[in-house]
Amino acid sequence: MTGGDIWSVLLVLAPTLGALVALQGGGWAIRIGLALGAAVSALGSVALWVSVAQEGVLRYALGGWGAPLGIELRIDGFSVAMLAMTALVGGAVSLYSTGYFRDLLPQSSDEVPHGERGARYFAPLWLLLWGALNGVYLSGDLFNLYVTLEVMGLAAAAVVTLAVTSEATVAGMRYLMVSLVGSMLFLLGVALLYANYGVLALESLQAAGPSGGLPVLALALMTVGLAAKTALFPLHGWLPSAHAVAPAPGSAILSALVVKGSFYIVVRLWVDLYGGGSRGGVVFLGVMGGAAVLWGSLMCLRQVSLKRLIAYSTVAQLGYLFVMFPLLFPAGGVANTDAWAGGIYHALSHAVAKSAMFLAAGSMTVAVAKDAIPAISGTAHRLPMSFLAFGLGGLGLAGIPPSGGFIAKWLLLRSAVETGQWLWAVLLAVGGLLTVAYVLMVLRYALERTEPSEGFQPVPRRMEWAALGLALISVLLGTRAVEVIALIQLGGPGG
Amino acid sequence: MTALGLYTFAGAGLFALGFWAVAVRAHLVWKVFAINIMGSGVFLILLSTPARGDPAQADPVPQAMVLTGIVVAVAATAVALGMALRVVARTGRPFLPEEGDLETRE
Amino acid sequence: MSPALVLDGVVVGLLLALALRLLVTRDLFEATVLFVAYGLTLALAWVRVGAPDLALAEAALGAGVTGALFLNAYKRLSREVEQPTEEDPS
Amino acid sequence: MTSALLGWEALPLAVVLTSFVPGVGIMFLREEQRALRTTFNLTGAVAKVILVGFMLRGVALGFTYEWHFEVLPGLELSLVGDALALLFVSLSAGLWLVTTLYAIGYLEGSPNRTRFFSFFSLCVTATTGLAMAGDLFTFVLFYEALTWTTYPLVVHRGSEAAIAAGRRYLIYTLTAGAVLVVGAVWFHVEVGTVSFTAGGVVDAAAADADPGRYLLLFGLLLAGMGVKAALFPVHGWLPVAMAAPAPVSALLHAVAVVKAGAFGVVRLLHSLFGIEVAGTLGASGVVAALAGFTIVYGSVRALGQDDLKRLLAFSTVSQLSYIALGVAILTPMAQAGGLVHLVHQGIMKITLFFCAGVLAETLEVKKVSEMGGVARRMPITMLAFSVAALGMIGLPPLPGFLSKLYLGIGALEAGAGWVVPVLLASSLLNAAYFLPVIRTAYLDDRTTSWVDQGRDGWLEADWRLILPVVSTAVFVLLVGLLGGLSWSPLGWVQLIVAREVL
Repeated sequence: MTGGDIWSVLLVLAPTLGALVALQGGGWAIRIGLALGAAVSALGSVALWVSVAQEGVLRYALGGWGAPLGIELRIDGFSVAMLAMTALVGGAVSLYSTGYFRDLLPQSSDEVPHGERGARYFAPLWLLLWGALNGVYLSGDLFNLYVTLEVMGLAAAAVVTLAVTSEATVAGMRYLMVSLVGSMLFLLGVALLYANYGVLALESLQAAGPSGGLPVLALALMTVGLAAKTALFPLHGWLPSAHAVAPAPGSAILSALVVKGSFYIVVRLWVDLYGGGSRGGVVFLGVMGGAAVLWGSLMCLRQVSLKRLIAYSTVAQLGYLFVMFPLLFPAGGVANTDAWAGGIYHALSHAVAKSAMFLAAGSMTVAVAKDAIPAISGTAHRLPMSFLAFGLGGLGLAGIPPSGGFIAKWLLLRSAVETGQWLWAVLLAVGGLLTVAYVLMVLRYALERTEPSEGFQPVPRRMEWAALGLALISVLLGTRAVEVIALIQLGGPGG
Repeated sequence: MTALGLYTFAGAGLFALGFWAVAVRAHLVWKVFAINIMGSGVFLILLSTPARGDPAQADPVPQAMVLTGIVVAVAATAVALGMALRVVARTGRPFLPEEGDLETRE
Repeated sequence: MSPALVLDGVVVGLLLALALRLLVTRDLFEATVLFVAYGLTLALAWVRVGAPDLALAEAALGAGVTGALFLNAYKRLSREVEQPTEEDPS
Repeated sequence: MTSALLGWEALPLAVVLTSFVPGVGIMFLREEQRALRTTFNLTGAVAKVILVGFMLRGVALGFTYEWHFEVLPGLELSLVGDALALLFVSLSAGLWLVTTLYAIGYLEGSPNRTRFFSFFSLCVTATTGLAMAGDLFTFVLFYEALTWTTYPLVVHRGSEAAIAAGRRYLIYTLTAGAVLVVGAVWFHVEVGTVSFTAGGVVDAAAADADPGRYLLLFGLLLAGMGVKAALFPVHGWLPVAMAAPAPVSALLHAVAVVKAGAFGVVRLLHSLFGIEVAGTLGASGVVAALAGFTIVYGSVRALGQDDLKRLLAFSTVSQLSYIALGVAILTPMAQAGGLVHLVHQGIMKITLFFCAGVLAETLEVKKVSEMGGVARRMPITMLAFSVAALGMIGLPPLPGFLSKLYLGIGALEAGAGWVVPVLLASSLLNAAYFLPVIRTAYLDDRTTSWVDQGRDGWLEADWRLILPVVSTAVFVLLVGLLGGLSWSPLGWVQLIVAREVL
């Protein structure tokens, strides 16, 4: 016993407790709450990383009740990777948010559409969300997943509406509706599985090897529900508005972390529970993912608003995650470990790169009080750190070496070649070029010689550092691929 | 047909009814009603299909789940109605505008 | 057909009828009342499927608290907007 | 044999870092910190030359310097300093030093110099990394990095033409990059290794069994490399890219980008497929035919050009293909001729671009038709220009002659007699487009009014522009005259051919 069970409980409790502290209001309460959540998440992920590396997959039954009555935790390398990613991005976002809401907005709350409300409620909501996210990654049974997923969805929708504009209210409401209906579909699937097998623990269900009419119907229902929450094409309609209107740290959380929460469950279902389901199923997921890559990228090229462009890029990048499925389960073959490593690596590196971009874009749009893409050319001179962060994040997203995105692209391509699925290889190559195109559409303003725009508002240094730190990590993520891949292969398919 | 089977089918019917309503009713409050109905449909299915052990004996697992589910549903309803009222306060109407009506403005 | 089954049939029929009526009506107050009635019927159903503890929770939370939430929404809405008679926004 | 001394393995990494560190460091400098920036630049450039000198000596003695870092399970970032790598590294290191000096003089007083020198150094970092790549994976990494670091240089001026050139450059090179990545991944899966090994790693029997498949694989990789090597029909970005400032054109055309492609083709034939397998597949025939066509095509296109830099750009398209042609012909003589042209073309072409830059900067003369009488105003520059141009044409004993001689003899040995007329035609065309330029400069009267920026003391222009011009021109002479020595590029290339091909 390495204390992994204690850390697991703390990973959910500490952010929630932090939320309560932060709810007391005032700068210090918020800082203490955020620090508590960030510190415990960071330490907890490291502790679990060590435990998993030493002991393999961890299983804990809380309250001493074992399955199926008690709360069952199951932690493998994939869980730890997601926890660590959440801790990393979450820590940076927390730091950033203290500058964004406390120092910046109260002075300008008339012009900027999230003033006191955001300052007061962002931290508690985000910490609640953080606890729920950690809960998702630790859960070992389906019902637990449902509860944490629902809490996550409610908090996330509330984060969108922290802005008081009509756009934000409407986008948040639309997101909430999609999220709630998605949860209901998921819960129906859970009920059907329970009706069939009488168990909820993921491992027991996996052992039962679900197949046949009802369990497949359950899988379909759950997948549709989760795909809506993950904004998989064509259920992505709610995402661009929701992610674009949220306050910058909120956008970063939503795009980098929240959609990954529901994606994580999709992976657990398709990879662990159903062992790939049917070939037709994984190809269908892949086709939707491929459509998302193309459609999302093309929409990016048409955007004039910086934040909407980044949001559409999330739609495109999430597509790659679903392209993983047909590569992971080739026709008649065994699970392809390269596809697994590449897909999960993409999820991780997208989270880091995308949050860096949203945070940097937040600094820039606040600094010039404009969100149009050309307006940032003035900020390249005034906020060089933020611009650098945005650029590096963009390059990380586009998959230039040695970023994590490059490693992911390489692995996914290799799995496509290994399994002879050439169409996917072409898609990956074309998608990569489209990504470069829309990243450059923004970056070329760095090379334009424009005068700094009027009405420039300075930005607290810690905001710039938070974004730049994430951007640097995203670009250097590829240099530590051996360790990260070793982690995500722990307990993964074929590993 | 057993009594329990009857409730299972009723649960499925309620879920379908709710799903249909959430899709066709544009009024936000009715969407929240519909989601509640969907939830109760799932609860009915959970409680009326004793998959474990003796069918005559009450199964504590789904009961625990449904209890949790009811609490979650109340919380979700509170949040959703609160947000629906904010939509009304901002736009003056209890509907979601078509995508693109509001957002594409610069 | 046993009397018990008849009772179950009535409960189920009532549930479906109430749900349908409350989902199609255009009157928010009527829908709210129907929702409380639906919650109470649901509590009855919980008793019938062998979960009497849940019946209490359902009556208190499902019918009571949720009903109150909807009633509050009704009050706020009737104050802020005209009672919507025409539904379709587009 | 690997290096015996502890720590020497990291020498290739150190060579890469000598330009990477200044590149990143300069990025954080302010525009007006001129002295510090120049110190960074020159320290890095000199350090690189010294380190490369060490490696040259070691490799001549039989050492190989290797440095590895595991990136993915089974895939390494590997930098190897062997004879072939050093051929390219020495060229880049030497020319980087003179080009840095030249660029400092050329860009005097123009805006955004911090950004320029930062990416300039990073560009050379990518080039040296690529030159020393020990496997295809590392090569691809630096190949992509090269694209990204040269783009800001191409669009440096920020003018319409520069932005358009940058866009075209990116469309070509990024597409090529994507194709190359797919090809590299396929190669890895198909062959099981991506390591650059003398004689190739492709199994001859496997290639024999499924030649179509391997030819397609070869084609993908060639397409990826060929864009940067400006092989017809994917050369279109190069003539447009001369919208960049002269030092960039010089480096772009003579060293970094185009040589990266040509060097890639060399690696593809030498170290991946092996010239024998490539020969049996017919792949080298494809390369030879494409290269032969490009040689003539580029020269023909250069004929009518009035814009001096554009003329030089088409000349590059043509001359580059000598390298691909040489390595695609399977005799040691031809191999040597192709490889040595990597260096020969580099120093000759950089001299020409330097001269064009001096004319543009000092007199604002950019067109051939405006060059009447410039030789009287700028005798040193035009003398250097003439030396390099005559070298290109292939006048004995200048470097171009040596390249062509070896290529021709090698081709005859291989029974590829068609190469000789191609070489002759190319030489005639070279003469046809270079000699009029020289004639105009020396014999014609001054027809247009120059905007003379004035002299630098007794020199005809800023010494930082003239010194690089003179030194590269002297290099051209020396390389030609001393071709028989073992330390000359030609001698070194014969060492490579002896070690790697035979």
